Amino acid sequence: MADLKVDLAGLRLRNPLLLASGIWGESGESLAGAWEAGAGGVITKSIGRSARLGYPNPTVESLGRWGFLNAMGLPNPGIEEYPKEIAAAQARGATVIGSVFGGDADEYAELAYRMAGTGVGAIELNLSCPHAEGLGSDLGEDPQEVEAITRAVRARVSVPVIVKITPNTADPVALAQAAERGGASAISAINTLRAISIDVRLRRPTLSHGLGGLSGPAIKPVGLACVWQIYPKVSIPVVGVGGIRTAEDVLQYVMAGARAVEVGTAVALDGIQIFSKLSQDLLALMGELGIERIADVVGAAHIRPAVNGVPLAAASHERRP
Amino acid sequence: MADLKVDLAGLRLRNPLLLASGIWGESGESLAGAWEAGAGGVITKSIGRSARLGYPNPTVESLGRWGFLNAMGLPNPGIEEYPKEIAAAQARGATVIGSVFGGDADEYAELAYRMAGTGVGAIELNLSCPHAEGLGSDLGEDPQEVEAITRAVRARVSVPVIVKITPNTADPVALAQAAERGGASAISAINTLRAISIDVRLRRPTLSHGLGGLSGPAIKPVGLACVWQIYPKVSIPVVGVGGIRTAEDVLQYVMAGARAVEVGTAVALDGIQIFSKLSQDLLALMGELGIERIADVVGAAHIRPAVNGVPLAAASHERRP
Amino acid sequence: MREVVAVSERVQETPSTVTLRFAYPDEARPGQFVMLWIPGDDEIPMSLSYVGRSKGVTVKVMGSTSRHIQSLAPGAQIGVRGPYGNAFDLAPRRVLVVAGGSGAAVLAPAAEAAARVGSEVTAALGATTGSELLFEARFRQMGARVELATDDGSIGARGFVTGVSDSLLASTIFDAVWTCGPEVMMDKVIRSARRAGVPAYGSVERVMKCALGMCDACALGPYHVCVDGPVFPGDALTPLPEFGRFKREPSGRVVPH
Amino acid sequence: MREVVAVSERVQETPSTVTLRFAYPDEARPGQFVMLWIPGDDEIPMSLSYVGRSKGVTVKVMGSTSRHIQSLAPGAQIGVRGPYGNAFDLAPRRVLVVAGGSGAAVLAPAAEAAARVGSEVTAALGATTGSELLFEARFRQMGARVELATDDGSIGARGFVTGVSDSLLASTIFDAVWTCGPEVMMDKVIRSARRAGVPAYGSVERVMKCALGMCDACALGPYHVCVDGPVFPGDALTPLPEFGRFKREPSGRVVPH
Ligand SMILES: Cc1cc2nc3c(=O)[nH]c(=O)nc-3n(C[C@H](O)[C@H](O)[C@H](O)COP(=O)(O)OP(=O)(O)OC[C@H]3O[C@@H](n4cnc5c(N)ncnc54)[C@H](O)[C@@H]3O)c2cc1C
Ligand SMILES: Cc1cc2nc3c(=O)[nH]c(=O)nc-3n(C[C@H](O)[C@H](O)[C@H](O)COP(=O)(O)OP(=O)(O)OC[C@H]3O[C@@H](n4cnc5c(N)ncnc54)[C@H](O)[C@@H]3O)c2cc1C
Ligand SMILES: Cc1cc2nc3c(=O)[nH]c(=O)nc-3n(C[C@H](O)[C@H](O)[C@H](O)COP(=O)(O)O)c2cc1C
Ligand SMILES: Cc1cc2nc3c(=O)[nH]c(=O)nc-3n(C[C@H](O)[C@H](O)[C@H](O)COP(=O)(O)O)c2cc1C
Ligand code: FES
Ligand code: FES
Repeated sequence: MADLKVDLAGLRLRNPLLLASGIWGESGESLAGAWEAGAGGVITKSIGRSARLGYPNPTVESLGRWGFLNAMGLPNPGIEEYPKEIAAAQARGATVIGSVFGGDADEYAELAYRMAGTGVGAIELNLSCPHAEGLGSDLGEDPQEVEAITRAVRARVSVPVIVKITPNTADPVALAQAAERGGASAISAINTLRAISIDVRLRRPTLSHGLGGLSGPAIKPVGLACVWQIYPKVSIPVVGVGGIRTAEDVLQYVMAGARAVEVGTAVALDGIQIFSKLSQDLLALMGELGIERIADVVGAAHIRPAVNGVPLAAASHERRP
Repeated sequence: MADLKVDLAGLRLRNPLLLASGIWGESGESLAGAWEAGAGGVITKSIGRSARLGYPNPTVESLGRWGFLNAMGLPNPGIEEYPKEIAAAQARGATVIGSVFGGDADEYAELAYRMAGTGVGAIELNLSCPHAEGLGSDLGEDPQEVEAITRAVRARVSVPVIVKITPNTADPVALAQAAERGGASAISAINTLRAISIDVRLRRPTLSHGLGGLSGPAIKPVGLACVWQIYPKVSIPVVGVGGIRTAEDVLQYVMAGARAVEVGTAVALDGIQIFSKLSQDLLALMGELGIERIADVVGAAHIRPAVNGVPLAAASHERRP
Repeated sequence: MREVVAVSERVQETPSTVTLRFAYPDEARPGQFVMLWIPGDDEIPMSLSYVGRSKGVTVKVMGSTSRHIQSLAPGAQIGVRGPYGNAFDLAPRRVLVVAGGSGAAVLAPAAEAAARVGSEVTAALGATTGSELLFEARFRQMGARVELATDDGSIGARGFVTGVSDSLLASTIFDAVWTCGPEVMMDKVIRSARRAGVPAYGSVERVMKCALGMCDACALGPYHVCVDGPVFPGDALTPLPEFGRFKREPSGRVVPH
Repeated sequence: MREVVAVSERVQETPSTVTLRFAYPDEARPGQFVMLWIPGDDEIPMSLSYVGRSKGVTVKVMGSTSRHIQSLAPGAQIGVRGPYGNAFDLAPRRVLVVAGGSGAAVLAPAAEAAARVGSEVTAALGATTGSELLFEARFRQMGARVELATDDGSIGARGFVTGVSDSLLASTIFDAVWTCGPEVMMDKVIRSARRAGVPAYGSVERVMKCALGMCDACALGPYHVCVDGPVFPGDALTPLPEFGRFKREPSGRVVPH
């Protein structure tokens, strides 16, 4: 029987399927619900210093099966209020990862410190929200900021620190390496892609904020590419995020280099049963492919195997100019 | 009767629907065919100094209706051979825009100069191919390179110079402004998104090059966001590219700020009839929405109109913190 | 996905309540809601008060957006997405409908549909004052027995509608109770129905953002009102510590209801 | 979209030609081709020589990839996408099939299908030498009249297969001619058929990359072989200056055929 357990930078996960930040993440009961539905761990909504209402509606635009555009505007009850939600989820046994966002390294460090105080298993730094001026991605696009923020957080907390990076960059590897230099325990990639939708009858963007982030199946090939690029260039584990909806998606991310994955949009598309479904399907697929442990195939697509017995060096395309 | 004519930086187009570079662009007869099928202008395959075979197959991976992944590897017959293809298209009356790629500013300038010698109506600089090391996007991610290359080209040619930028960037505006400073006549955005696809049975990427570029409907919200961001920050026209398949898509790009658009993947999805279909549908949609000329609604989504008679300043979301 | 439609008709139902009608193609069942976007302003959840091809919402003034909606004239463009959520189960033979204020908006189409398939409908409608009674005529037209209550006693019984519904539950046999209104009111109705041995269903409201079961804005205990609701069995609601007591503001912070 | 399938059977048809069979679910018609990917190596176009549920390709050694394909044993994994392109029209009552070398690969399933719906099939098969004659038995099995030609005269008429087809066209009445082989050969066959007043169809090859009508690699005059072909009416082919004379190499550069 295949085994789904993974060790993510010291955090033991019963399976590699994490609830992505911002989905079912405001209430402790929802986090607990996702855990009980089979998630291997649940990541909180990104929490800031004080309560934020977020942008006015419309905050979400559906693209059907392809995914969503959203510009929530980082609504959150603030770090004062939020620990009771975490406690509620922990009381039900959930492995909780606390996500935080801020405006500078000090704020990130302070928030991470307070978040760690709730007993979360790890911290995720949201350095990648594509639609909040001066927060998240505005800092997360600059390797120096990423390194400084990570370092400041690292100095204050002892739990694993996962740095979530943006795909809206020329060089995801530079961001990941900066996080690693700063002391990150893991990288998660990706957050949403900067995107917009416009209504031609109204002649205006359909999200109140104008720009938003694209999530869901449409972005899977992009998230996969970020993981693919980052994996061989860092020595810390990578968590894959973006468009995961099937067990095959999960395994693609794992083979690209992900040790665990996060699932967001699929919760809206398929319901919270997505977690138990993914676990079952993943076990079945691993059985079919003769994979015993997830850990055995992390990054497997980077090793160019001899195919059909013919070593690749002899294959024509490695020879062509 | 609505009018589709547009003036793109001095280049008169019978309609704003250009054939995107790399699609039907290797043979003069194909370019002519796209023109005769109703394109407002045809952009050549990106041409380099000498013949390139491109990457071995698989060079394309289909994602069904969402679009394609491709890593062609910039195959092209080289600037010595290519003028005869352009001549064949021009002989049939086509408005041809010549696309070039190179390894440095001198090479771009030289290629643009020779391309201009064929009598093309404009030059497009491909500074954005996401899967050719040392070419295109590797340079196109750096505003200084973009400015230098554009300036070098500008100095050698008198036809309009369109700079095609990459979406694989933290800041598309910086790239567009760099091109403008360098003397670009227009910006086109976007090229494909860096992406990959992995086969879990074979444990390897499905494109021979590994990384490729994502095109088609899946990337429309991203291309639209680039145009949306760039339009108010430059004073030269913007050409929208990415995922256009319907007249509504075209109008969304136009309202985001595009004066013309390029159509690529839809040619594979719908056939070359896509051009006449888009023209007809666009005229019908413009009629329905009371739009007389494309030029009248370029950037229209940026002007927050009074809606239903209520001026926006009074609307709640402009007041919320 | 969102459609932009034009308002086809505006009806002033009561001094504080306006119905807007519009053509919207998707099929809907009574109890479901849409997200209604006033371009340039907010997008808010609204139950469908008419569920045929020509749909409708019946809006009470609560704040700036609902006021804005009420000001819309026929021809005004609005964005609509949905319908979302679940619906009332139309099986009961004898149904008691208990509406507080604009709660009648969602109960009227449900009662209409039930009446059409042969249910006996009794409606207890409550409002602050007589002129604010919503859809009284509409309930009468579907053949319902109608009982009224107003806070000021200007029409019907003086006091809360729960007084009326309690005596109806005591005197008459029902197969189901449907209720919508302030949560303290619904809480009372549900408890009375339980005592009478009648299953009750309440339509509840929470802040909605995505309406897709994703953002958690509408979390209510283990539920998401946008997909698991808005209609819940009373037995699911009354055990929830937040029901009638707390809600979440748009930041996710828990505040008193 | 691509499927990864396992080779179920390998048949050495002639010293230079091998058939691989594999299960591939999509329906295909005779004349269509697939893109066959040898993981770690190239992906190349291959006509389907078997179009049922168990599909097949029949591969002649041309260079490194075709050699690699031939080396595959049952169980080997290959990537398959398609089928792409158009098919032979199976209407003609009396059809003459003219195959040069591996051209029989695509003509055999077409002739089989035609024979199954009652066509009279005559096959003119050519090869360099007797042992290289492809699918002779298969044509006989479908009840076709078979005429052979080899360059060295080891079996059948000595010389090109066009000699055989020319005399068949002179002596027999056909409703259609189907041909596949070197373009100079097809050009001759098409011209002879035209003189005999018989419509001819040829299956042509060009470099394929996308197989989706996008990349232009397979441009042939105004056509894209991957979507407009690979089967063309002879009257479309012979006027093309490139037919039998030029092709494009993978760079798009025009080179002699
Ligand atoms: C499923 C559902 C169905 C509803 N059906 C109706 C109906 O048929 N008729 C009707 O008059 N009202 C209905 N409402 C309530 C209606 O959505 C609110 O009254 C409206 O959002 C108030 O907006 P405002 O800007 O006018 O008021 P504001 O001043 O913005 O807020 C007043 C109160 O409205 C609520 N509110 C504000 N924004 C939202 C939001 N995005 N989602 C939910 N509540 C919000 C909050 O409790 C707030 O305190 C429904 C609500 C829900 C959740
Ligand atoms: C629609 C179509 C159907 C075909 N059906 C068959 C068939 O049933 N049986 C068969 O044996 N062959 C068939 N071919 C030809 C076959 O694809 C080539 O022989 C094969 O690609 C050679 O590859 P290679 O690596 O062995 O040779 P290489 O050494 O790479 O090339 C030898 C020659 O093959 C051709 N070639 C190479 N790559 C491609 C490519 N991507 N697309 C097209 N041609 C290419 C070129 O003309 C080249 O000069 C078909 C080709 C097409 C276009
Ligand atoms: C509605 C919504 C809210 C989100 N909020 C957050 C957030 O608060 N913090 C964060 O790091 N990512 C947030 N994300 C991004 C997701 O965690 C995830 O990175 C992204 O959606 C891609 O994954 P998916 O395709 O599985 O949804 C949000 C995404 C969505 C759709
Ligand atoms: C097969 C293929 C080849 C391409 N080749 C080029 C190229 O040579 N030069 C270039 O600037 N863009 C090239 N592109 C990018 C397109 O011109 C276009 O920017 C992109 O595909 C997005 O538009 P679409 O979604 O309409 O296809 C290519 C795209 C595809 C799919
Ligand atoms: S409104 Fe977002 S989960 Fe219900
Ligand atoms: S192979 Fe690409 S167009 Fe035919």
